[in-house]
Amino acid sequence: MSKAGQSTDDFMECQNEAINYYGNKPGDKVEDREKKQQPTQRAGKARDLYFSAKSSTSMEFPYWYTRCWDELDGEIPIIRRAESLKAGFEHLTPVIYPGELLAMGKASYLRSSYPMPWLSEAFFMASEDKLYKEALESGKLTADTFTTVGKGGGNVTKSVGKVISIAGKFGLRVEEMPVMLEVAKRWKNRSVDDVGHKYEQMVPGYKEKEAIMRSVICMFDSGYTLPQGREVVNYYYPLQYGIDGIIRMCEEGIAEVAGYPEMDRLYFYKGVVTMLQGVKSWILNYAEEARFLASLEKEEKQKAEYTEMAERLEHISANPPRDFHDALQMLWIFHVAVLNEDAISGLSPGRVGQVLYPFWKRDVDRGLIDRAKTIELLECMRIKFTEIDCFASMGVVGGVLSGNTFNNLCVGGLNKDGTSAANELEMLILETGISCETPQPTLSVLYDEKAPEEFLLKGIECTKAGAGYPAWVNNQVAMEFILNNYGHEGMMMEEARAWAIGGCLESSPGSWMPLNLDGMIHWIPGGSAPATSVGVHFISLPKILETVIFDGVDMRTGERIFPSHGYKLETYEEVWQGFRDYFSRAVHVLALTNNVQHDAWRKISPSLVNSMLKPDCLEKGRDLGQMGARYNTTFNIESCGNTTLVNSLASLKKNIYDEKNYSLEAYRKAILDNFGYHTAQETGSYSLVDQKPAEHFSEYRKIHRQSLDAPKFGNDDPYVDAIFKEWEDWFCEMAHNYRSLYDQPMYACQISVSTHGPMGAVTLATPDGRLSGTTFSDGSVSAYPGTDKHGPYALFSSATCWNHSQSQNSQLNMKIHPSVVRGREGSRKFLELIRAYMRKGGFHVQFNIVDSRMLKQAQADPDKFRSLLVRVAGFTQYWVELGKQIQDEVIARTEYEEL
Amino acid sequence: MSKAGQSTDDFMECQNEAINYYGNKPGDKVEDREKKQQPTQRAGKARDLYFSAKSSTSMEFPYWYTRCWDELDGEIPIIRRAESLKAGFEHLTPVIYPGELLAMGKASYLRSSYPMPWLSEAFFMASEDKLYKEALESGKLTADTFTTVGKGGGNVTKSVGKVISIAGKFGLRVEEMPVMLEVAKRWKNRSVDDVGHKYEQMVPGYKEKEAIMRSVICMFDSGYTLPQGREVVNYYYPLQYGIDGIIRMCEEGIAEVAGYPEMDRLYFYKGVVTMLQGVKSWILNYAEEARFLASLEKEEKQKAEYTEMAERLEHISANPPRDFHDALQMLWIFHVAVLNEDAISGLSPGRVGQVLYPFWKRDVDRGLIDRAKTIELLECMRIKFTEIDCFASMGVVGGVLSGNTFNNLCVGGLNKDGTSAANELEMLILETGISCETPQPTLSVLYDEKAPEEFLLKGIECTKAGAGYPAWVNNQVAMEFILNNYGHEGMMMEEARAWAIGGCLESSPGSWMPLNLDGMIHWIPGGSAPATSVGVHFISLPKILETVIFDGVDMRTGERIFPSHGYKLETYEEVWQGFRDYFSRAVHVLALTNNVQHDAWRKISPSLVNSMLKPDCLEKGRDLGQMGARYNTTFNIESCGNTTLVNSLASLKKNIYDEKNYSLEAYRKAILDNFGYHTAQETGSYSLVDQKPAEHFSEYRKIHRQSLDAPKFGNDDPYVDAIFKEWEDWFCEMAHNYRSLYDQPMYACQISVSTHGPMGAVTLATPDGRLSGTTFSDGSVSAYPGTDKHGPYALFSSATCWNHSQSQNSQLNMKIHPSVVRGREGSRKFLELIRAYMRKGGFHVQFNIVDSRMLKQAQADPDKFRSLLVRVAGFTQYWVELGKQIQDEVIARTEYEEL
Amino acid sequence: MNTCNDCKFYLPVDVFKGICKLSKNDILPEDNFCEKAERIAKCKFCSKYTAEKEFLGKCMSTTLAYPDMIAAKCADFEWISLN
Amino acid sequence: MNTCNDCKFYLPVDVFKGICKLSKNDILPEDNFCEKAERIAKCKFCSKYTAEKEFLGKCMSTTLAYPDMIAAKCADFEWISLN
Repeated sequence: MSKAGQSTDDFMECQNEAINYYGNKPGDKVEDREKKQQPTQRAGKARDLYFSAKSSTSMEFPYWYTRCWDELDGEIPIIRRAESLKAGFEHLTPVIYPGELLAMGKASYLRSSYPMPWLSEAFFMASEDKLYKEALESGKLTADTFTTVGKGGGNVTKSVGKVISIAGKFGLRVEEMPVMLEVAKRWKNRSVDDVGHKYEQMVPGYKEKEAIMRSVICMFDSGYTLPQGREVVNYYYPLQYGIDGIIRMCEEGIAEVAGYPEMDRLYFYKGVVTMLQGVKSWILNYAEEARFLASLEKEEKQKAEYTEMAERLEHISANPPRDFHDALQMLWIFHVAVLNEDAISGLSPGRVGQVLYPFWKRDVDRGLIDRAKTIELLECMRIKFTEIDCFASMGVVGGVLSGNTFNNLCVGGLNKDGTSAANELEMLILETGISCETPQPTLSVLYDEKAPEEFLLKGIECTKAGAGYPAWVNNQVAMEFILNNYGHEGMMMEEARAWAIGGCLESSPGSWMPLNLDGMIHWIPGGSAPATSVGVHFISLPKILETVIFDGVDMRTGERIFPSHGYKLETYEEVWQGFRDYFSRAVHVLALTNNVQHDAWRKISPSLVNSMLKPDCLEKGRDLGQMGARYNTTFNIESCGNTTLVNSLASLKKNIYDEKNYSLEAYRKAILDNFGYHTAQETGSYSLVDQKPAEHFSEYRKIHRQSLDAPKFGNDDPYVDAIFKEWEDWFCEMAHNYRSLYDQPMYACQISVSTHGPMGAVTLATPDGRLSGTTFSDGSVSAYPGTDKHGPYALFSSATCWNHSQSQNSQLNMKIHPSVVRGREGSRKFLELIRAYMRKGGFHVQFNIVDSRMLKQAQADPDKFRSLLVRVAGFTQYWVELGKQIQDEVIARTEYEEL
Repeated sequence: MSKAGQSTDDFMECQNEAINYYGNKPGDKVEDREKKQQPTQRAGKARDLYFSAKSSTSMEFPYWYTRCWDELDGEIPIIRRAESLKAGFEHLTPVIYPGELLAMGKASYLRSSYPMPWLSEAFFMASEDKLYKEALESGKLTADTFTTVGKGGGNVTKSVGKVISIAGKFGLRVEEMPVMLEVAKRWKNRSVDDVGHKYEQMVPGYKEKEAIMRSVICMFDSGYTLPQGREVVNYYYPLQYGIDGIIRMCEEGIAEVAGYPEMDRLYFYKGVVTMLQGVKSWILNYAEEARFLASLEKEEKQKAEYTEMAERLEHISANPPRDFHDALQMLWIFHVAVLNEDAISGLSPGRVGQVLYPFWKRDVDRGLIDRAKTIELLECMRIKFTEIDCFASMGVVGGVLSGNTFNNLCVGGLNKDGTSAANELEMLILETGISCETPQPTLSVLYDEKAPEEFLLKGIECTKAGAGYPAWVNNQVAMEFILNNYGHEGMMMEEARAWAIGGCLESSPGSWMPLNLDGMIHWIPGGSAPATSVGVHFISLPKILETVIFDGVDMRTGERIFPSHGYKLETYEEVWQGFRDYFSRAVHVLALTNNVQHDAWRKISPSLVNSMLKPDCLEKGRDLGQMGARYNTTFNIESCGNTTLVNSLASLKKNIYDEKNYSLEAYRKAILDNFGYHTAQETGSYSLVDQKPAEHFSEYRKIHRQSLDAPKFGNDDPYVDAIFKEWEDWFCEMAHNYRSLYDQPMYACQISVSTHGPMGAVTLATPDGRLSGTTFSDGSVSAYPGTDKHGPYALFSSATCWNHSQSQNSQLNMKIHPSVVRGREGSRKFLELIRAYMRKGGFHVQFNIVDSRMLKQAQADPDKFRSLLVRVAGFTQYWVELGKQIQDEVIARTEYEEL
Repeated sequence: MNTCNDCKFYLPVDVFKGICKLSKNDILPEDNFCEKAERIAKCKFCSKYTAEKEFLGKCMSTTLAYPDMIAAKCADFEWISLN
Repeated sequence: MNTCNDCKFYLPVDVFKGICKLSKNDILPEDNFCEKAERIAKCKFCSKYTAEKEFLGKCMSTTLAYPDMIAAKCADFEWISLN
């Protein structure tokens, strides 16, 4: 058992060390969350139906899109695109589910999605054989297994019966599999992916980019994966003008621009008209279905509901909404319409409570709606948003998004005139976030000192309910970022107030739109830029440091990634310089290649629905890919593993250069030998506490211990916090040196989403003592699990050692034991905690109010926890639909048992 | 015989009146031109072969272009275009004819051309049945008829044997007819014509445009007919860098721009590389054929010539030229390469004698070339340019161009430093214009006071030879126009000197390019803008006046063209205002619709060859459709029938408003009744002297007489000249109010080319006494035939009553009897005549030195006059290849028998 | 024999199961037609569809199509004659 | 029977006539092969060409082609076996 003189005791001690350092040790008693409310009967039934429904993908839309596309070779590209979208929309078979008050969805299942091979078809081509094989074999499995809700939740984790599993998530009827492959084939050499790939190869240094991607220094390409999203929708035009009103605007535009310079405006306007004709047909097909259901219905109340739905849809297929219910239905239709035009994550409805407030207040004043009805509608809205699925490229859906779609709804913030924007409807939105827990729309409080206490306490109540939302976001810090970033495009203070979170945590600019109701102007906020998080996606900072230490080589694979940096690394400054060199090299080539991809995207697959919605596309006659939006400084550079990087730098500085405890060579060896531990891959677990020493662990015991003992971020320790600040100041500044496709400076974005799992998986041990294959620190200013030993306020001090308004965001995830915030006093204490962080200039903090032991139970027995929600890194997701790496990491996070 | 009291005498008298007023009455003795020289034996044989060759069209290029295009749906458009061009070039079968010193041509016949259905396929689609029927019937005709040279010269006027006649001009082998139709079909809805047509319909007032075209107020659309041409080629880059050098420049460009904003530069560079690869293959295929011919050849000298040709082609397929012969071959290759990328007329080689001078002078200095060899090469060049055929849309080739291709070569003008640019090589160019008379390249002397007398007299000698060239063009007036027109784009005086004529008579801007030979810089001129004559083509001024008189209705067809102008026409000012209103309306809608068509052109069929050649496309990384050229103010508005308009206005003013001889109603009646004459259509002749009075002619005799007696332009009569000047000042100014696709102001262009024939054909009698269906006045400042009764100097005074530099051009055609300029004294007198006009500010004058009786003979007996050349309106053409309308008009022109 | 997913009263919940619009019962797409079932317009019921291989065919001889696509909104749909 | 325009020594002047590269005589495309004539690569002599109707066929089963196109520069040309 023991080898090379190691005793079992040593082994156990070492194991305990790991546990102590690596995250959370559960206490004794499993404690549930405090607040439990139930949704209305209608929403409850709908949610039950949702729980029973599997992610289902279908070919209707892509078939018609492709069929039309093929017929229109030679057409002006944006018109070809518009006609294809129209063909897709008008052929979608309508499906209306029992009890729905809000109709319509992406396609013809409850949790519907479909592939968009015009973005990328490579996956299907590569999987052709596999899919045929599975189609053959799936039928042999017993069909009854499909009803089992379990690991994977609504995901179709394997092929069974007449259903093929795609990427372990989406179910496709076997009848549609051959046509899916045929349609995919037609996009070969024509998809955004293929065309972009052809030309990105012309960027000097392209081979280095390939190596960067293979080594997972960068997680994924930007241009064809999720070209839209991470932005805030703007619902103003349909709410104000209705579809026919917008068509009229476009027809006037056509008459104004036809034959004049900047002729592309002509095609844009014509394209919008064409697309809207498709959307109209789609709505009217649903209206027809509602009338059909009414004709079948015996039960009077239900019959009336179907009839009312049909009338509503018929009305808003042409006209602006008449009331709150109309407005909510209209908002939902256009939200889905945007989602149907592209692979999108993070399409945020934004400050919906403020957008809809004028409609709602007027209904209240007219006695047309009461609190109960409002709650019911808002709960229905939650279900609808939760039904959204995103069929993006595979690695993206799993590895980055964890299946989440990030439809962030913000409450709070300020009005155009600088007064608090929090309103009664937003209180009800928070209320239904509690009564009807679902992942979507996730909620964010735009925290401003001007917000009423009552409103903030409602937010606390909701956070305490444990679904992971609302996140708390600093309104003033974000406004400062927005003003800085968009000032050169004309952003002023007043308009900065219209900002909101787009997607997970991306600060996105907004505009105030003059909603005219009965002659009275209400200034409503709405998104005013395209996707604010495209460009250079997720760069693994610890992996870059690894290549610095090994002079450009990925030691996991032995492949050279960068040319030798030429430093002997004899000083800490050389390490830091080497890091900056490699990081800059990576950003340089990734920025260029992603620009090429985005150019392919805007040419092949330009946005029509979202462009139509965003000011000032209709005014300018330009789509989002032609800078039609009011603000266009929207390309960012995303980091992953900030804290792991900084802790590693601190350890190197301390142990090698300051105290000279070890040589760099010793560290190289320790890293290659994983400090004498088995790798996470070997142990089969990514849990930080589950790592196992190998037999020769004692050889590295001291260096590992001293690495773990080196100063760690999150403890208000100036030694490491100074390193953190130096990194942030440099990163946020250097990002501006890179230019987007639209010739705008890029900016830093610091959220990990789920990438710290897979990126950690391919990264060797790090000098901070983290072991090979385990996840990185989450978020961007979260402490590494278990290393923040001085309580939340010390963590806050560390996290705010730099100015967060330099960056699009920062991300702090905290796990709090339910007992700590229990009761009214707990709530006040909780609010004070958040206030303290905000006042220090923290940008964002979010919480899991959960007992880690419950998560452990849920991991062991997923069937019983189908509805358990947790917060990951900017999003809430069903526990059972998370990958194991991320589950392990959430369990391991430091759990605060006092504040 | 007589009716309504008209006697036969009256009839005869009236007939004589018409003859007196309408043009030229031939004298007694047919007199030939003075100078007759013979070409070298080589060129003579080549010209004989040319005379025997019929216009032949083939499908090789369009087949491969289309095949490649179809394979590349989804590719970036300009790359798709480049690949298709490449496929076309590399599959052209090489044909080398006996005795050629300069190889290569458009396609695989001597007089080769091919359809470009990507521009417009509608003609083929519409003619499908007819073509099949002719294919069936052609075989029944005896095959020997095809050898008959006659009416039509090299035109294939009817289907015979295995040859189908297309549009009475082009012969196509029956074997290629089905594939021509199949290929054409594939362009339906994808051609520039179809796509442009789809979107031009969105211009408000489009229906008015349709009516304008149906009434032939405008002759033809701009965007898909001849999208390029009327411009000066720039041969600098291949001469300086060679093909491989340009490829290297593009590859450097790619590395510089890939991934950066303005990404379209990437595709442009890549497209140029691709296109050049096709051009290289095309050249090397010819080299291979030359080697093949050498291998077959027994005769040593000829064998050596083939081998030398092969070596030359192999060399310049990669490298810059080594000597004058190389340079001339290179120039020719790129000239043809441009012609092969688009439907083009008027692609002018420009100041070739100055471009090639450094190469030639170096060869002379090195003793590598002598006068005889130079003459031989320049004559070969003339044959090559004459072989060019243009397969454009049918109405264009016949009705506008008379089959001409307008490859204008300019001599004279100024150097970069303001000294005279006339050189010895240009003397030889003029010399070979005499010794080897061919329509192409037509010659223009850029007349400047600084030009040496010897040079000008060589020009006179050439003009006297009677081939109609050189035209005489005012260098200073043109420079003034160029400076005015391009000043806002940075044109300075020095660069204005680099201008030349593009096409028939279109002043086009140039640039000075630094040709480095053996370390010495020679500043050579070259074209520096895209097509300078696109936009609003040929507006029939007399037809517009007709609609003014009839309040918006085309009385020939009864169709309303414009809404009522609302004037009672009680004053002359109202007539003039009504004219300006309708003219402006027409220009407005035509400018817009043509802009739409050009947008389709630049999207579907962007220029690669010509773009590569034009500065600063390679520097900017943009093609001509993206304003890659240094100058882009190139859209014009073209008039037709200026003098007919002005004479008509003068007659109305005099007879109705000043002297009140007649009411407007009386004129309306006279016009509708054609002053009591049969129409030209009825008489079957468009000759002005052949019109026949109808039986009721006496009813209109007086009004017709007074119309004919009204003041006529060309006699230095202030009454009518003031009207002319008012029209010109207004037209040249109003043109600037319209904007091109590229957001640049438009300008006036005043050349009739051949449009005064067909436009006259659909215009009723005009108030000046011109009869229905007869041609208008030619050029723009020519007198109406027979009406200039006070000699050439009076004509010059009238013609220069306005400032010609306000307009891109003016055009004065004169016919001079050979006897008048005979001998050295005649030459001096002739030069003085031209000088007088230039000094008055006349922009252009050109001459037919011909006895009209010879033209009459030639009309009757075309076989004997296969080689007879005449000047029409800015171009020289074989008499036998002209349409009858134009032949009649040239015969009728006033023939000066003294100066 | 037609199955529930060929029926105009079939409301799909996901790829595995659906609801009968008439009975409101949970049903499977593979269940056989009941007596009230009516065919929904699908390519395989269209006279312009020709089958080529399993789950693939042509629409109007030229265009890719597949038998189980619902064609209720297809302008060219035409019921095959019953036989 | 092949005619002169199927010959590698045929130089077309126009659609009606040509010159023999060997004899330098004027010839007609319809003249029959002489004893020195050799076929030039044309689609109709290519194994990848299939005729469909008069003057039209397919290249490699899928692509429009026509029998009399000279294929000397076609990368895919392959002589039909003589028979």
